[in-house]
Amino acid sequence: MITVKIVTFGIVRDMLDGQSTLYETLPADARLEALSSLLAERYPALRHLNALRFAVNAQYANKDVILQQNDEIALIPPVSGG
Amino acid sequence: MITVKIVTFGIVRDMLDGQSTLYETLPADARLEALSSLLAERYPALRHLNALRFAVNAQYANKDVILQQNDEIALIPPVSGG
Amino acid sequence: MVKRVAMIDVQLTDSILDPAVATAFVGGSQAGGTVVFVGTVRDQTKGKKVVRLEFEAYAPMAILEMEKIAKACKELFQVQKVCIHHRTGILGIGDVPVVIAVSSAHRQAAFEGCQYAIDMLKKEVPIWKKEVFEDGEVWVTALP
Amino acid sequence: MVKRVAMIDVQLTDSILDPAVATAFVGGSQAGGTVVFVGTVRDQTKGKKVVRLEFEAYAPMAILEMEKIAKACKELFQVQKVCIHHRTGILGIGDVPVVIAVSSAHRQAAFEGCQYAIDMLKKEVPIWKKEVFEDGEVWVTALP
Repeated sequence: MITVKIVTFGIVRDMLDGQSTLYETLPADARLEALSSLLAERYPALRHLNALRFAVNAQYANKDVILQQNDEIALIPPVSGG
Repeated sequence: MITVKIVTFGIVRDMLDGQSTLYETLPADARLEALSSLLAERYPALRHLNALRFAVNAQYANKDVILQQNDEIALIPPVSGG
Repeated sequence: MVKRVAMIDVQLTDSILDPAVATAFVGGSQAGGTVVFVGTVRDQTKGKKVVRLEFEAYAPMAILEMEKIAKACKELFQVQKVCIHHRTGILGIGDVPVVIAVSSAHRQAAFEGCQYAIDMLKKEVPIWKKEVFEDGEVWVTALP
Repeated sequence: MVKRVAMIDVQLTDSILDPAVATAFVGGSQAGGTVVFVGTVRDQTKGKKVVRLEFEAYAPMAILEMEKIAKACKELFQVQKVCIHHRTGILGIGDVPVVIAVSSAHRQAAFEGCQYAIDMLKKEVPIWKKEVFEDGEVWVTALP
């Protein structure tokens, strides 16, 4: 099993009841896809977003990436800087 | 007969031996074309310019405009502001 | 001895942004033209009066993404220096959340580079703004 | 009572230009984006070292033409305010001969308007520059 850190921002943090950091334990060969599904199931509000991207260790990541112990996963709702 | 004022700038002033202002007397119904030809004949260096435009009273003018007493004619070589 | 001059300046800060700082960074004796984009907090969105904006960022990634944009800008266009400054925190009407300055020998590249940088920033950099109105608030572009 | 706010500022001056002045003129609570073009005197032209530039203008007409450009800019693009400042006289390397600032609610119009204004200025406004080199001088673009 591995443990990953999840960080949230903006509306996603609101949807996760204000949690800006949480930890999740996953099977050793888990892909980002699995984490995504797990969160979508636990926090159905996430499905209302116009889009949701993920970053692994501060880089945008595809859902087929295999997660590693201590990875930092960011949930990125539509950005609106500028 | 009418008298018009001619003003020059940049390379045109150099081509007119440093004269920044000169006056020319023309027939009462003279067009800008006539003044242009007269100057081109008197100052052949003008023909070397990449382009030469004219302004009458601070507005770009076509050569068929009829000149009036006291008009201010500017000889405008290629501009290079900015 | 090789004199190295920084060609890229990226900053994420909660301090006031001064466009003159970004403009000065990219200027110099090789630059013929500098194009600067200054974003400003507007007093209304779709006719609704805005009280303030709150910007937050995923800071380490936002800085990486701004650096990527600045580097891509230099690769894609014939530009010399690129400066991207973004502010976070609470901003009032007329405050400046973003300044981008790009210099080049010839102006067309600076215009294209500056526009590219702000377009990409708005698409890729993990920064979010919440618009606060008199009767509520909304995370911009998050929901349909 | 009607409050009138100037939407156009055109200046031809022999004083130093400060981009911050132009930027401040066009800014405001309605502007979402401001695009500023700053021209700078380069240290070389086609590899030849420049010592200084000398700018001269047919002043009354240059001002009229800059005003025309500013007005056309407002008619052609969805921009709010337009500022065009041009300097005359002797300028050294790194000095600023021109600053154009354009603001709009949405940035695309400000980019297009600013680029239009500098393009038109370089085509239409009766201002001339002489490049002075170590071994001679030339009126720019006058001769083949």
